[in-house]
Amino acid sequence: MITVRFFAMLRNKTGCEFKEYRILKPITVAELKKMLKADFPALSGMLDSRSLLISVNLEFAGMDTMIKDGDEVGLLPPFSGG
Amino acid sequence: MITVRFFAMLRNKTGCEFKEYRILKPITVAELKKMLKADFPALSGMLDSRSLLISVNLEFAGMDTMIKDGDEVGLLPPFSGG
Amino acid sequence: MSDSLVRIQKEGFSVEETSALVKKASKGIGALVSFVGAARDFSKGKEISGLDFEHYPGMAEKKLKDIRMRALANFDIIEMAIIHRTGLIAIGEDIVLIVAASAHRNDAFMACEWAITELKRTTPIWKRETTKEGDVWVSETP
Amino acid sequence: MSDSLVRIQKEGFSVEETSALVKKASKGIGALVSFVGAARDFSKGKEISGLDFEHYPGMAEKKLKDIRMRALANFDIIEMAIIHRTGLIAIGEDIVLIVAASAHRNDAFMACEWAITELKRTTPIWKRETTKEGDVWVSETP
Repeated sequence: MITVRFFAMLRNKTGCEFKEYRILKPITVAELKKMLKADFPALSGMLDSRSLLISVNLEFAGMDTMIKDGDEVGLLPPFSGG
Repeated sequence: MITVRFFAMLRNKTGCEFKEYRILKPITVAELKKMLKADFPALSGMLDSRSLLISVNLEFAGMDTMIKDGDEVGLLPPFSGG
Repeated sequence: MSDSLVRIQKEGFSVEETSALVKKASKGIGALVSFVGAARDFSKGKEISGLDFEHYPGMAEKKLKDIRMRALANFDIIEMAIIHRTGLIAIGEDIVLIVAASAHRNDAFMACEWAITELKRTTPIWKRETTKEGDVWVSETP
Repeated sequence: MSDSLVRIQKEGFSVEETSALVKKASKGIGALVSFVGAARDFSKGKEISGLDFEHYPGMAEKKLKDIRMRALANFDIIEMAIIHRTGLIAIGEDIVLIVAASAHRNDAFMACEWAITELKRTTPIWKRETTKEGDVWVSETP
């Protein structure tokens, strides 16, 4: 099981705080994005945008970062802290 | 009467906080410096140094700034506030 | 000690108390530079009546700790504290505090300015503004 | 109000209270940058056990007010406070406080850094350090 967490306006678009996926083998961030697009069409634009950052286990990740069972993925819209 | 005030290490050198002079007509800062050198030989080095600033009535003054009766002159060694 | 120097909290913070905590690090501290970010009543021409901050629990704290460690490694500073508030914040209230302490002032100024810029760039915190037209996540309106 | 924003005083100051006073100027303040200068235990290799500050009464206050007015004129800031202590100051205690407030942080950082540099350059205040070898006026030992 992996957990994908949605923050800020992404939560408004998905209507939920997180989504869990059961995976049989490690997948890449790119593969996860495809799964998310299928489940949340409202996220398509954001998922293709370079302004959306992805974290895996609390660290920034790239498109080819591997996600394995038990990992936590964050979908991070542009920050506005400070 | 004009009042010349000594600060910080200058007061240590002169042994007093201020010195008053009776002047008959306005004098320049340069002229006052000559009078001070005569009265306080220990100040000679400082009075010739560019690091000693002079104020007249609480504003920085130049060598040719005029000092008139009633004015207050400050002899200001290098600042070390802050 | 280093834990309490980096915090995300709902409550307000005290610049005084945080500076005192930072100063405990060394008697060689000669300069403390603090940055406080406060909630303004206007933002990009829109009138704001309040703010609501959300953060990614765990990751936001981790990123703030990273900023402190990198500041200590890359600048000639002695200590740094970073506090960011979360939840509802009224206009005029404080949002974020960074205190940098060094022997000489240049280092504290540079580290403090770098840290707030880095915080905005790398820390998963999001701001929602309450306006007359409703609540808007800041990055929805570029 | 502008009078209480620029002071020379024997007593300690509160960054908190001074920031609150500065913030009263406008709800458009989004950034406050504070500089606090503190008494270090070492200066240029010499161990220091205490400081004693002297100022030129009247002129020092005038120069600090000038710095505030010039900062307001030359930087995009909303308000500035400057407090310098005088008399005996123990190691670890605060000496000087500058608070600059602006809508955006760059302006407050620039104005605060400029103001402390300008204070050191133009304000008739002198520091005497107490060392093992006795009391020394700082500019006697270049």
